[in-house]
Amino acid sequence: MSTDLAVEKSKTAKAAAQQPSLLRRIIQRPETSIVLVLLTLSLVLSQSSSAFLTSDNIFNILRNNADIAIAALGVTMVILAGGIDLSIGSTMAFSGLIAAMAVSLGGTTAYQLPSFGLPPAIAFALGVLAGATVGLVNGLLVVRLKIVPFIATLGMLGVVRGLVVGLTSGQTVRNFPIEFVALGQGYIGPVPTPVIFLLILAIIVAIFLSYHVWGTYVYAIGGNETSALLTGLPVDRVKLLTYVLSGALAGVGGVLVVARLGVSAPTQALGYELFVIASAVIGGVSLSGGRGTVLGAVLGAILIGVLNNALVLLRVESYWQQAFTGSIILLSALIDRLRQRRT
Amino acid sequence: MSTDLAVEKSKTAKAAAQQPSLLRRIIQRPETSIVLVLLTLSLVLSQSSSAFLTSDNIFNILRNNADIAIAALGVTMVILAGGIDLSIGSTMAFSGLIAAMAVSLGGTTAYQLPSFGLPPAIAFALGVLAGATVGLVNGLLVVRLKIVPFIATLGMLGVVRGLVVGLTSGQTVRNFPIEFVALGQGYIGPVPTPVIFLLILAIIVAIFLSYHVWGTYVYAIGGNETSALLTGLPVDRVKLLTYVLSGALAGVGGVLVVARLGVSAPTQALGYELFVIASAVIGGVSLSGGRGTVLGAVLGAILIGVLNNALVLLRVESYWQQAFTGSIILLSALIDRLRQRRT
Amino acid sequence: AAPPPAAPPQAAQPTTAPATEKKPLTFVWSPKAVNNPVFDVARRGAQDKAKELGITVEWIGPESADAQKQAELLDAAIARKVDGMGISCNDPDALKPVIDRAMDAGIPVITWDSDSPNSKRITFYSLDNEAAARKGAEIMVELLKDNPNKTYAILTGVPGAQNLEARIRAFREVADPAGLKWVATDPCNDDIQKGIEVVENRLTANPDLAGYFMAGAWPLFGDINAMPKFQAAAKAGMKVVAWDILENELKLLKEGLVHALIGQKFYGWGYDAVGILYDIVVNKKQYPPFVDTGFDLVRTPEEADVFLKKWETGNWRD
Amino acid sequence: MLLEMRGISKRFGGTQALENVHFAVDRGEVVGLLGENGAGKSTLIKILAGVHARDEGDILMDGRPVAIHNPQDAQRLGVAVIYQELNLTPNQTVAENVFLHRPQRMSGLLGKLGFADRARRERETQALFEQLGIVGLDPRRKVGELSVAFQQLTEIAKALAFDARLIVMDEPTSALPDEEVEHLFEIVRRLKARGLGVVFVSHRLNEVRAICDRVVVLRDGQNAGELPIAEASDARLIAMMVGRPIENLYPKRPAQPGEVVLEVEGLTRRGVIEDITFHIRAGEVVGLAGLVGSGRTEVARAIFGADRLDSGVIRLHGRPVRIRSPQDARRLGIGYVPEDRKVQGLVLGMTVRDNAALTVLRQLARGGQFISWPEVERTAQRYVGELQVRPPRTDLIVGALSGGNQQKVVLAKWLAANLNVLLLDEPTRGIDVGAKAEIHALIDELAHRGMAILLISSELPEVLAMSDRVLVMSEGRLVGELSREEATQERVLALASGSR
Ligand SMILES: Nc1ncnc2c1ncn2[C@@H]1O[C@H](COP(=O)(O)OP(=O)(O)OP(=O)(O)O)[C@@H](O)[C@H]1O
Ligand SMILES: Nc1ncnc2c1ncn2[C@@H]1O[C@H](COP(=O)(O)OP(=O)(O)OP(=O)(O)O)[C@@H](O)[C@H]1O
Ligand SMILES: [Mg+2]
Ligand SMILES: [Mg+2]
Repeated sequence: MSTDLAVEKSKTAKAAAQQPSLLRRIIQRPETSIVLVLLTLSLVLSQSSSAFLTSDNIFNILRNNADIAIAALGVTMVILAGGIDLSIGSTMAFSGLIAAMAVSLGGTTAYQLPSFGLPPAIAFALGVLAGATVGLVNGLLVVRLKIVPFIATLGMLGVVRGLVVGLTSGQTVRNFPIEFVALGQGYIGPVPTPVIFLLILAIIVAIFLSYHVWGTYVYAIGGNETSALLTGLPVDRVKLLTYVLSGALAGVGGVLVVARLGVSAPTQALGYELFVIASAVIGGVSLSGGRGTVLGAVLGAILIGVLNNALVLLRVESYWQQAFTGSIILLSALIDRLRQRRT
Repeated sequence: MSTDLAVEKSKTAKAAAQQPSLLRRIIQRPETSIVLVLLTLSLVLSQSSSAFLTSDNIFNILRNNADIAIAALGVTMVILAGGIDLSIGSTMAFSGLIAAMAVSLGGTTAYQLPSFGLPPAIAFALGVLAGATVGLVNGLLVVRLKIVPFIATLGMLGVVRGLVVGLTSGQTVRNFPIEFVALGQGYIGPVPTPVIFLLILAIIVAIFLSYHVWGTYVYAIGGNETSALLTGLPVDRVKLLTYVLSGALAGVGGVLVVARLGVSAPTQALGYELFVIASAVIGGVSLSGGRGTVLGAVLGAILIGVLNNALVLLRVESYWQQAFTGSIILLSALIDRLRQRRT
Repeated sequence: AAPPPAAPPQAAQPTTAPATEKKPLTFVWSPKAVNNPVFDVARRGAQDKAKELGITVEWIGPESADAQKQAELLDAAIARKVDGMGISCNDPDALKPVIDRAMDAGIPVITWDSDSPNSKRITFYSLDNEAAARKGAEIMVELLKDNPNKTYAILTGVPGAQNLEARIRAFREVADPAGLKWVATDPCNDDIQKGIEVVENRLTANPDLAGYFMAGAWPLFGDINAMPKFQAAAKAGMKVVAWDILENELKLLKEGLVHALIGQKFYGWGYDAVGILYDIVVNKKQYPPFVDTGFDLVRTPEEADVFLKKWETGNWRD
Repeated sequence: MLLEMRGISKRFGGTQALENVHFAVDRGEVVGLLGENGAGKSTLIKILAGVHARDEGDILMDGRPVAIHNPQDAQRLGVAVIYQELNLTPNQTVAENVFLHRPQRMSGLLGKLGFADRARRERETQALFEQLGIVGLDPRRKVGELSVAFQQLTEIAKALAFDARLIVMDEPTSALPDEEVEHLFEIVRRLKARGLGVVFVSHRLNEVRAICDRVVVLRDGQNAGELPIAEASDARLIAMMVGRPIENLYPKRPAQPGEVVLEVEGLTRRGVIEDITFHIRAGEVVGLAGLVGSGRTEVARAIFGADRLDSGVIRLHGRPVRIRSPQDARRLGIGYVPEDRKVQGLVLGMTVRDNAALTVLRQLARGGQFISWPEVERTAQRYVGELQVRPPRTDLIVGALSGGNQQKVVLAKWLAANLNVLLLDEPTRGIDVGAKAEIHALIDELAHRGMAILLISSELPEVLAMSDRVLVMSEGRLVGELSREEATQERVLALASGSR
């Protein structure tokens, strides 16, 4: 279904004539551009550094960006339903903190936050629950109090980050049992655990969006909310759900970061909302709602990871790194424009 | 357009096509809510601290936030015309840097950036020009290359910040003639110079939006771009202009920051785009375009300044400041909802 | 530069012990950012001292390092007419007008950790960043003495941050002429997660790196297992010199994965510096414009244990 | 000839929207442009207006070829267009909208610098309204607060605000009540007398006959013929447009009403509708007539749960029900076809299949959760076939269909939902005669299957011909009920305009 949605209105009229060719259908997919950018970048990188195309490096990139990609899954749903979630970064930090306090064995310093030494699975669940709770509040602000999503989630960005800093007074939480840390640092075969998480969650979300009734509702609401309302769809509940899921997935990402880094710091994921949203948008998710796919969002997150990798492998001077990243974002947007013109 | 029409329809039923009453018109103004929030907050503050309602303190707040307010003027125009500008913070830093290098008398350390010792007025102009140039590039990316504004300006956020860091290799520029520093630190009568700048620019922009033909076009394009196109308005040129003006005004803000602080650092105004956009939106400027006023945006910026002041006057623990600010943003959004329900 | 005579009346009385009458003195202590754990140690130091002296210390700083915001918050504190301020300046020039305004308003100001030398502040309490970084570089040169491979990389936080730039500059001033080969300086935006990613990427690009200078401890905050490449390289002989003496770093040093730590006097930023300002306000003592705290150097497990003990007990007063 | 378009062709991707079309208008002539939905009328107009670029063909004015590349070019040549979709900015005032393309500048230097004179703009708008005979519309009002009819008048004034030589009206009457239509015709006649050329597009043949001098018919993007108005009988026009005769535009069979299905009592939404009481039986079509703004849409929305009620009871099959949202209504088997399909009825970016199945997705899903796409496809296919949506494909984006076909998709959506009650609000607005007949047949068929139908329409003949009973509203109240036999145009109008 999502394919059809993604294709632009004025361009599909010709489809009236006959089924478009396979090539055309590939070009029409919103993820095509980002795949192209990724492939080109990878080609350049593998030419200029033998270190790039090693499974080690690839998994390294994936592990380091799996959490952003997981958060991007959630925000993709929110954006598809016509909303936005700016509180992602704060939610990641908050969930991470809750899980960290739950699982921590207690520190060895005089400056100690409460720690409960709960089993990792429970800590994980609590972290995700904390994220989902933030999402629920976001959703209620938008759905019940009818605050525009940008402002509602901007406010929550502040409130939740403030909560994290306030609760910790700037302290870090650490000293976790290895079973917890393994969630972020472990491997299953050659594949890092966070990547496994990403894979499973991405498949679940993709199936949800394509095959679950509410997945179609998400696209319908993002496409035209008034219509969806007058069709008798449970608009408010679906929107609420997207925020809750976004919070929960940011929560998963946040807990995985803590597990991977072995520490929860109040600055964690500061400003990540921009990366996460950019991942989705670069991956072809339309900010006005109703159009885009999970695959695109994940690829968008991977592109950002590859870029960070490239900065180092290509020896971009540190001072110029941001300019480089910015340029690639613009470049991929340009390529997307060219693709759209082709069709 | 049609969405709004449909929504509005059910609310204003029975309305004959005549002017509503004065009270109603005041309540309907988008700035009413923020005025209410500001007044309430000021009342609370003046009750709990005698330090608040002193002209000294008020002017301090204004001086410290005049640059954000000036940048908000520009982004308001972009948003009114249906766009967004995420590159504000970077543009402020870039303009500030250009002006600083132009005016600086040369550093005192061994690590020195070029400095030209140009007259302050010329340095000021160069800084603003630099901002306008960034705006021009933003505009061209949006208008010519048809990249969605969010991505185009996000890319430029990176590119321009990268340029600042790259050009300076992370160093600061300082040592300015006092005539330049006076632009940011001086007073005219009891009023700090940046506040004078803000006042003049706000009036100009307000007049432009209300009385200039292109101001009307800005609202028309943001309200319904298709209609504006069909009506034969110079849509692309107007949109381009809003980005250029946004860049130029961010430039003014950026130069004033440098003059006020007496230093141009590569980290200046990092992340300020969120504050600037939030100022506008809190002040009643609709992110979907076509609705809002300059007055609202300026009041939004002032609200953020009063909040920072309140943190200290009310002895809010610094660790909780962000939570506090976030809550007030949510609160003012809520009040805005209530106002809208009244009408 | 004697403080102006605006000191509150009770301060004039010859009491050094808690001022019992009326309103106690209120100092404002301002870190560069409140989201940074090292400043929390300073805060505890300040509060410990405040309790001893029977005064109030308010901790007012921007959420994250931002000179403009810091200046704004301090302006509000001036409006409240507090009795003294101690500031860790995000930028020397940006804070200068505020400091001058405070002094002009009769509020004595000292700086700590990070100075504003051209302002009217009374004194500056800190280590000498550049001297410490130079010492770090000397240690690195020494560590790589017998290694024919002299490549090293630098990790920094936000490019352009004053103190970091100073450390990097000073380090390279010593290291490069001594024959070490600089490879790259990578920024991590003060972000632990990004720091880990950057270090791993760097070691992918330069697997045979001989030395690493970390101008801040970001990636070392985390679990070392989050950086398999770093861990492997350190075990294979890569030498690491890093800033700060945080608990985690000390443990890494004991494990032999980190080889030298440069310690700042976090606790003293609060404890000692509040004492200095109290002396100035109440006891009318004179201080020189710069009070050097010196810095701690940790190179051996034994030295590390000393500092781990301090973290454990919270007792930094030797 | 004032305007001549020769050999115009236009392709959109795979659709040949226009092929070698000729079209001409003389001074002082009103030309009707007719054709089925999707015949290419709007496309031809947009080419003339500079919105679309033509692939082939020439445009001549006064016998000379002209270049029209954008809307400004067209305006410079004196072509004014009232588009099919309203083109106004809701947050600006009426005056600002009317003079958007020709801002009233201040005099002197300020004017040269581009400053507009708001007072003058409002004055001139008022003057224009007086000239056009538009009353009761304050130029300072925000357009978004106006009723659709006033918006349409604003749109008309906007097109007439500059000195045009040729005025093109693409379905200007579809949102206008009868008295306003008559009013518009007066304006057109005046323009004609001044020597302007007028192009008039409408699906209402009686209007075409009332105002046009000549009729040009398009079919499938080609010229299907043209007639002087004297020879343009309904039958001939329909035959030209549709390519086959339509025996009966209003195929209504006598009803055998069953038990009462829907009953509403005392529905009140303060300031909008008041004390509305009526019922509909199974198999009955109840017409709801009234002037624009009389509150008909509000009644339907209230029943459907789209707006909150202040008081009133709704009973289904005799049992009181609480309907607090469209969701509740749908669950109870009530469907609503809204008056604006693009904004309220469809998700334009989704496929025909998705739109058609939206109401029943859950029923078609395994375990009510997971969609079986083949099942959805079968359902969509069925209704696309039954309603003769053209092209008969389910994988097209709805936004690419012509208006009539879009309307059929809205109907398909509700047919799939298996309803007891169907509320139809202007179900044939902007729909060609062929499709209209099909939709009428469908309404009749649904009634015969036992559905209770409320039919709101501003086209009185439609209400009269299709309803078993007619309710008349005026100013938010029900002011009369007429049986099929009693219901005549005169009696309904008399009730609607308040003179009992
Ligand atoms: N867009 C609008 N803005 C404000 N009021 C409106 C609008 N549209 C209609 N109204 C008002 O709402 C009331 C009911 O309008 P409604 O559209 O329900 O009437 P209707 O009889 O259904 O007419 P229509 O033929 O337009 O469907 C009227 O008083 C009318 O003036
Ligand atoms: N922008 C567009 N992109 C693709 N196809 C289009 C576009 N505009 C129109 N078409 C197609 O061109 C054909 C002619 O459409 P047009 O709008 O001119 O019909 P119309 O005669 O005005 O119909 P209606 O009576 O429904 O308004 C249709 O098949 C339509 O789907
Ligand atoms: Mg048309
Ligand atoms: Mg209606």
